[in-house]
Amino acid sequence: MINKIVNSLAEAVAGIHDGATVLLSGFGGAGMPTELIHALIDQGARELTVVNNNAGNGETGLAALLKAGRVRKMVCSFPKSSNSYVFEGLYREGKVELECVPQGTMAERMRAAGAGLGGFYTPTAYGTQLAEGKETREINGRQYVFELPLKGDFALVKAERADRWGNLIYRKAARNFGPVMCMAAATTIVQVREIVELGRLDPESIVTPGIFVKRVVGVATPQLSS
Amino acid sequence: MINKIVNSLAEAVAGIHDGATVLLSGFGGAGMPTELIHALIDQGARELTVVNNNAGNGETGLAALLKAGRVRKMVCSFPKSSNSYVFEGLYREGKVELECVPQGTMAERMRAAGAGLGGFYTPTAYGTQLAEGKETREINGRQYVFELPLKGDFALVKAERADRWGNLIYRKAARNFGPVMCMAAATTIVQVREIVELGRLDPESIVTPGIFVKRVVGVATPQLSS
Amino acid sequence: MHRSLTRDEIAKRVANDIPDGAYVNLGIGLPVLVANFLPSDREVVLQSENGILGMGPTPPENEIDLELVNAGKQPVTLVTGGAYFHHADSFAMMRGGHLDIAILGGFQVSATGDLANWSLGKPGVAPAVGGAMDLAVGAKSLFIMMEHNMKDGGAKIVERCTYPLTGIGVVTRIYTDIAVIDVTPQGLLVTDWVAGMTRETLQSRTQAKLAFAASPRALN
Amino acid sequence: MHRSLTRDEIAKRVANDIPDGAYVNLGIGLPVLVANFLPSDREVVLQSENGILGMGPTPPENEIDLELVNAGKQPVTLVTGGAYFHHADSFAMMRGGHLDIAILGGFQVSATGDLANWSLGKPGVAPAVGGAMDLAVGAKSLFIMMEHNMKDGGAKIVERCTYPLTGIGVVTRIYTDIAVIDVTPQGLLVTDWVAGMTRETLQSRTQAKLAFAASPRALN
Repeated sequence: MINKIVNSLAEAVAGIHDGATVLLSGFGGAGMPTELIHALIDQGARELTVVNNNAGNGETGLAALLKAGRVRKMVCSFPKSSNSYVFEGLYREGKVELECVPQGTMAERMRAAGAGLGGFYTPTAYGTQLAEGKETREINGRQYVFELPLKGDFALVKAERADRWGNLIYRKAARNFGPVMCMAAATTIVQVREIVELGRLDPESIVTPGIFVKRVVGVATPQLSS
Repeated sequence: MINKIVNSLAEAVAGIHDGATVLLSGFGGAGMPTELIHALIDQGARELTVVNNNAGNGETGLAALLKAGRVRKMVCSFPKSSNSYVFEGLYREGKVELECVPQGTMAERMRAAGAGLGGFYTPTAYGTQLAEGKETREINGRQYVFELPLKGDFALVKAERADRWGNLIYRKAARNFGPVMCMAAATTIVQVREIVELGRLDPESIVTPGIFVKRVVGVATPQLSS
Repeated sequence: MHRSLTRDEIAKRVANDIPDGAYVNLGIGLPVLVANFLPSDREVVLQSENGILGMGPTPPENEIDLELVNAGKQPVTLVTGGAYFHHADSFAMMRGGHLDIAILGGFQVSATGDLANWSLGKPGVAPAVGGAMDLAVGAKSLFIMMEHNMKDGGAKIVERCTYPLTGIGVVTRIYTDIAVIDVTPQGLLVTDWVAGMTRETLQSRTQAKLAFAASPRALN
Repeated sequence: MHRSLTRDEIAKRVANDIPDGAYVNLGIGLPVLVANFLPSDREVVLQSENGILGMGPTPPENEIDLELVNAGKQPVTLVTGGAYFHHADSFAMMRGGHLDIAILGGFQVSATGDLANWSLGKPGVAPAVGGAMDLAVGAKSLFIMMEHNMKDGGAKIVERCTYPLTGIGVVTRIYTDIAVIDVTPQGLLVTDWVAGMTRETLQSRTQAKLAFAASPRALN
């Protein structure tokens, strides 16, 4: 019998190794897996490469992971927010590396990883600083930049509802990076507000089929962090 | 006011020009836009390049379009079926050209067109006849084939339900190529079993947002062809 | 003497140029104001990069949902007919040319439509681009809304951008507090300007060379 | 003397090798039979290339739905927990290494795991590949089910394929009517064979060189 439900956050994040690449869903606060991130802090993995659209805010969630000194490198499109002082401080002191990737390229690189592609050409960032040193190519008269897949060892994702097969639905704009990150990681770990019986999710409306999910943990009243 | 609903099949297929590339949804019979194809036959466009997973069956739908001599070239993954004699006869006589594309590469090439990518590397077909003459590249120790986007001038798609903005949902495995074809064509034309009031489709469950759709026509009891 | 448009007046003018049925993405900052001035007899569908098509106005305080925010992470709503989707689909929509118009703020626009709007190139500051480069290359038309000049009076419409680029040759039209300028293959063409301004004054406030439409419209 | 397994017996053996919880794609032809023999105490999730995860058995005649078909366009059902998705997502699933096992028929398999199963290379016949090449490169394990020999007795397990290739070095294991053979970096390794067959007979029916496990299991 397939049962991806685990009983604790600790069990959910077990096995995340030092040096792992960890994809974190969320756009600002919407879709941030706060409890999984805090469990990861307790779990203790170090030297992480973390992929998230932003670079934390305040001192909970991703900012707490950064503050705890667990992150060697951030991959994000917009490491600025109203209170991103934890990241900014570490960045100024040279304690965390940053790879700034245009947001659509970041999403597409993860999709490419999930879809088994070797790379792709995008027009985004051609001729800009963010494409410096990258291979370019003219295709049908337009200039493109070559981008490689961005694969995670783990993904920590927040969704709304799951069943024991790991089928997921999301809620409103909290969907954002969740579905591509589920595809792009070797081990995808999901926190959901509600776990439902198999068959309760409409097969026409499942956004992430269970094949992309390894572990599910219920967090009924998640905390907001961004 | 946005109103993409047109009142007749003739209006739906108006403007398809000779020499156009036309994407046809469907996998066998499931998702085939039979009535739109028959309207295209009546409309009269010639020298078409048609993209469909298969190459018609019996003498209705795509087979009828082929039989009417309107197709210069088929792009498909599997131009064989129990009764694909119309295509086979034309192919033997050299009256229709065939580009055989692995099914996943075909879907991905259309997605790339819809997503504005210049091309991508896929491991599929590396070292086979279907990659002969194509650029290859080793990426992280694996061999890939370079593929270009596949863009349609028009897509004829069958879906289940639409609203006046062109938001779509599909039904069961009739979804197949519909969503990627909607993205990949300059003008996407959709036949649906049912047209509903704006707001009746669940925003969490819309599969194709209306931005990818130009015209919608209702066909309450579609005919099966494949 | 001439007067300059307020930020709201620029937004209103841009809003008036958006046709019924257009799919539009409004960037963070000045462009967001455009939503307040869309004529009520037009249906304009707003896209938000974080997976929303059919974005509606700010909700009342008691209806705020932190899982329904815009690109600037501010609470918004969904209009009737709207839809949610994931990030890869959202940027496919942007990059794939499906948006009719993207409207962004700008630091500089060049005579050939290059845009600089994401970085001042200050050393030591972490680069942060968000979705700006994807929008710049993707939309069918790219409108830039900005003050015509920097606070110190320096030109923002220039022969060549000196700030780090967002995209090359991507700008369609520039809306400022004193003029509307089309980027054409022949260069920059002023189509509208505020009453009472001379060509010389407008050119003097613009580093790039301007051409003028035969009969420029009044901007107000 | 030895006997050969029937098609159903091959399918039953393959089914027994599929672990609980596996995500599996069954190719057209012989592999489809595997679905009939999956042990009832295991949950195995079947994927169909046309956008189904959790494909169930053929429905009774009065419940046939022509919008719910498998890769061979035959009517199927959806099991509890199943989901529908579009073609790009379906092939992302296949190509991206998310399937545990793909099971395909074969014309030829080489000593190094090359597969030929889509074309006999006859001139004048339209090429038709379907999803075979995507499955061949994508799944974590690729099982080939086929008769050990051609009808005329010719070998199908060969040093090098002579038919057009489906994929290079892609096959994990071969199931035939007389043996189960692993493709290993050292070459082909027989792990199971039918009782009463000698190594010499098995080798004589196989063009590629075979090695034998220390104690091969009985295949029945």
